[in-house]
Amino acid sequence: MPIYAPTLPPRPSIKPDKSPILVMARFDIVRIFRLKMGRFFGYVYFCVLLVKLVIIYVNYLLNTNPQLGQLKNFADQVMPQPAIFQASLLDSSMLFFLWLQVALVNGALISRDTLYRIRPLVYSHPVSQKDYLSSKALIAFGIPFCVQLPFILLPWLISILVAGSSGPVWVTAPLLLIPAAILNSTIMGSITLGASSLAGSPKASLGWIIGLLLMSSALGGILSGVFENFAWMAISPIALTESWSKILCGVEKTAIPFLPTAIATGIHVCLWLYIAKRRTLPSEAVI
Amino acid sequence: MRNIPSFVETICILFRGYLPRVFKARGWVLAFIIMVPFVIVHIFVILGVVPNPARLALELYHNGYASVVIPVIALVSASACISEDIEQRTLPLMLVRPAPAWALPIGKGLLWFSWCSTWLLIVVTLMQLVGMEVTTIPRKIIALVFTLWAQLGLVSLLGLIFKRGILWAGIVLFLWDPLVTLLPGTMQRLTFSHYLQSLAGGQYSINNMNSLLAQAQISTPFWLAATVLIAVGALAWALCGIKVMNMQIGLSGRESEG
Amino acid sequence: MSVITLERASLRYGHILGLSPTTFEIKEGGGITGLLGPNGAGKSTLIQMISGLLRPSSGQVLLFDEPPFRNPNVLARIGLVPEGDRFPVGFRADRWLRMMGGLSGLKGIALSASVDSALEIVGMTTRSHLTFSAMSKGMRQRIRLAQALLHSPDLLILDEPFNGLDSEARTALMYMLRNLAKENVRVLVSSHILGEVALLTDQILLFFRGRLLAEGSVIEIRELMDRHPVELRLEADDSKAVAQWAVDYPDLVAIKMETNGAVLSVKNPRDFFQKLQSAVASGQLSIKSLDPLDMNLEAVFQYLTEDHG
Amino acid sequence: MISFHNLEVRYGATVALSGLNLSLEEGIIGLLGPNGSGKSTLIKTLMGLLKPYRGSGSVLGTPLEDDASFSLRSSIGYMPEYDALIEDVSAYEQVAFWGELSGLNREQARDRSHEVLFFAGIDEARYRNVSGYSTGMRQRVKLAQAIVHSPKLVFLDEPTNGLDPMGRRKMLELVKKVRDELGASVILASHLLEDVDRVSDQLLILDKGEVKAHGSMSSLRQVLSRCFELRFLEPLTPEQEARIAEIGTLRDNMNGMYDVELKEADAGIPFKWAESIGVVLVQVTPRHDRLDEILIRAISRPLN
Repeated sequence: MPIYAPTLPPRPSIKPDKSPILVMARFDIVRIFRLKMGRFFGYVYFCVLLVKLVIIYVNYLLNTNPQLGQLKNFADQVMPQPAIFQASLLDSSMLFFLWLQVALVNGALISRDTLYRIRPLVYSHPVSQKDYLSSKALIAFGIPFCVQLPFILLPWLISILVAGSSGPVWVTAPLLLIPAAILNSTIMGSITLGASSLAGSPKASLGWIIGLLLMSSALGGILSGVFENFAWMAISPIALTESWSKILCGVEKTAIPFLPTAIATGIHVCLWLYIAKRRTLPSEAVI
Repeated sequence: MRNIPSFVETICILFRGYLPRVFKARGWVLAFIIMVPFVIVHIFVILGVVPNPARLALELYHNGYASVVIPVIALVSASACISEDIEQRTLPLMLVRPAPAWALPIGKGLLWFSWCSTWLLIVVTLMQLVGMEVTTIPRKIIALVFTLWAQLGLVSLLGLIFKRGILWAGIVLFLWDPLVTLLPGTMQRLTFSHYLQSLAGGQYSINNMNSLLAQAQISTPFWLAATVLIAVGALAWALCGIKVMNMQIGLSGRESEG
Repeated sequence: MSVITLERASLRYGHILGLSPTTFEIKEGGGITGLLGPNGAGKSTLIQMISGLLRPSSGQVLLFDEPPFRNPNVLARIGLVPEGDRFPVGFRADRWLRMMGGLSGLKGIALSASVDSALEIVGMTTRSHLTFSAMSKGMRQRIRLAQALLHSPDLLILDEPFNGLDSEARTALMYMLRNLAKENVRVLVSSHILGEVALLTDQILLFFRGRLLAEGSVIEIRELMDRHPVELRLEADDSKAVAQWAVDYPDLVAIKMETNGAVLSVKNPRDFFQKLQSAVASGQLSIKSLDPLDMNLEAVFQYLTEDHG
Repeated sequence: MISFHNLEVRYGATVALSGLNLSLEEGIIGLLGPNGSGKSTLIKTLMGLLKPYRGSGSVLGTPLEDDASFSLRSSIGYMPEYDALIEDVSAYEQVAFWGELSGLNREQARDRSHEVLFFAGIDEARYRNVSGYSTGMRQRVKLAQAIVHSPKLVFLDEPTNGLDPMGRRKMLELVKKVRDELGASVILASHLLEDVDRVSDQLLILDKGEVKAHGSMSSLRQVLSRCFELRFLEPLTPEQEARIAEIGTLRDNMNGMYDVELKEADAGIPFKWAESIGVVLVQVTPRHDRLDEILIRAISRPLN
């Protein structure tokens, strides 16, 4: 009849069966989902999405109901051009909230670890810098992408369900808009990661991101005003995200042409990812 | 008996003590924020690509400096003032010294105010290079500097009273103040923009979007507007002093409740 | 006149108790007083009240017979080293010290001289031109110390000054504090590390759960705790002889034999030590060592907190 | 367990550790040294975060030079000096997370998180967010995360920092248990010599990036046969203090604890002397080498 005193468990066999990237990403996601902020954004997105769906349905009614024929003529005048309409599925109001959300959520990803000084501990586990950054990037890129997805797919599905291939949303719209969403989330993700690594706390990183966006927009505004050429707005990441869906949907006269958009996107992504990399080196980790 | 520094002495000590700080990163960021819009515009003027420089200079002044740069530097420099000491938990170290505690906020505030004012002075003076009319320049400098004085005081006070004071101040300066174009006559007197424009003798910047709702601009006499801005600033700093004087601020940094 | 007087001074943070009404007095003159107690015992509340950062909720705190809250006359005479690694970012240490000295009313030559001497005391003369962020934790702690010494205060308050210092710096600091105490400065030290406090202080104030539990020197306090008999280890070649001698002592509570000695539990230790000394001196008893196991600060601390916890 | 051969580590051009030659046995190793002596560089090197510039070394049989040192980290536990806790997550969840990151699978990590938290003495509080924890509890959580994957080597950096006396005693007991029950070696870096003295089996003293001494505690202690520590019931007057010279030389006086080198190694002498001048002795103990003295000898410079 032994007495089982509480002791430490025996040493387990350690066989890493999972990449640390997934472990860290899941841990961060769980924390993010606990934030009360999420509910607010959920409501906002729901409302914006609902408005868009209602517009599509009304559009369909206008097309099919003969009693509304006169209204239809009027609506045809008011309703935007098809390509612009497709692009507006990812429009600026929705992107504004998305920017706000990534500034809040992604901004905290690295800066929270800096604040609580978690990174030395992370690197004391079998985790390389690549793993660490990848796990953060997975979330930083994934969240904006996942939010944009329903804005593309739901109107498209509704449109197909109610009107078949002749609905207001092109059948091929997702093929154009999903790449736009990917590009948008890459821009958002890399900028927020870079700013987050510069800041010492989540609050400061929110400041960094907002400041960065404001300053670059102001700079872009001044430059485009001076040159009377709107392409200078490509300096502003917000303008970039607004631009991609238009370019890919083939809107004829986009504010910023393709080339400046592509170049500015490339520069932004490289610059901010490089900053994030420099600021999270393992050799600087243990104090 | 030990020597106890007076109010003025304390301000001088703080001014001298923190002086090297303005030559560090934050000081240069402020100078940068102030200089950059001008420098960019100036480059284009030199390149000769600007059709109407005189209009551009006014636009730069009103849309650039009056409505964006001043609030931004007020927010940035206010977070370098007394709230920095609270955040770094070094305020208790100053409060256990005999120097009058109510001189602490303004002592530090004056330093950052002077630093930013110097740069504003330089930049507005230089604006004649991009076509600003020389005779209006003194008015325009006074308008910016006095507004900064009042805004800096207000931001510091809010930062001292509220936990997220700087955020509230941001809301006041960036959401409330631009509404000036939409406000009826007397309500316009509750914004900084109104006094700034009264001093500078200019128009509110009107956003295209809001132009439908725009109200007629009223104006306040120059000397009255100047007095109001100085008084608002002075009152804010005085309230900051009173707050610090009575604040039960423990070693943990934040004000201890109770 | 006394340095510190507390008269039923208490402090609450909202509803939460910081310090129960406490009364004690520290008389004028130099010396080192230790503040002891576990976390949350009320030590730092006391320090904040004494240094004039917080007003007592009720009762009175007097320093040099005046309340300290924002009172320049009192504040000019005290120096505070708060706990924690706090420092102004972006400052050069010597410039910061000059500013702090200025805030204490020093000017001109007197200021430079006091900055230099404070830096010398903490051994940072050659490294004072560094910025705080370029310094190690220990160096910053030394600068915080220098900051408190600038205006040669009559009362020096140190909250956990040894945290973050290496053993070299600890020893240097203790040496320095003892010198200050000799120069008529009253030093108030709070610390977790009992061994150091025991070596340093001539008087301790023991706090527990927001209450002042005991005041005095270790031996005095230990003698007051008659619930716990004093345990002594006597080492001797002939442990039987020790036992035979000890059983005759009327206040002997227990005896435990060991291979080369015995552990005795006795009441009324004052009397016992006298008897033991006479016995050894007269050759009646031969021992190799006498070790009071629980007459140290650690034991006193443990007994007190257990009895009242 | 750990051996270095002529190891040199640099940060850019500055030499942080030079010419390290040593081998350490299993057990609790006290790591001592002033600030800036290279302790944290050593820990970084042992974890494979810094590569040796020259020389070689091995930890737990894994050489430091090659990439194997990466997987080595799953058999090492690290408890940082400062508060490295994820504030908005419960203790249980974060310990499980660290376990998973060390290569445990999810279920294992969760079970072991409970077990090590019991071991560390965090009971119901484990489901609460760490932000409300006291310093003592925080240190325990930090210890728990360092041992959740049953490492073979645990670095504890100032584990008793900020703890009150009771907390320190309990923490040191836990450290001993880590050695005894887990069978792990412990490297204990601390500025508190008392703590190192109480639990360590071996010592490693670093100064200016060099090893000044290493070996078992007993081999480093010197025997001081004629020195005794004396304490008296009442504080001595200066005249009485002066008369200590009659029985030997006074080496030190630490606040009433007199360190005296007697003329003969006989404990009876002080008793006779005390009786003759009318003071009462409370303590007469043979003095043994204290850890701070070992440290001073090793880094061979005076502390004051």
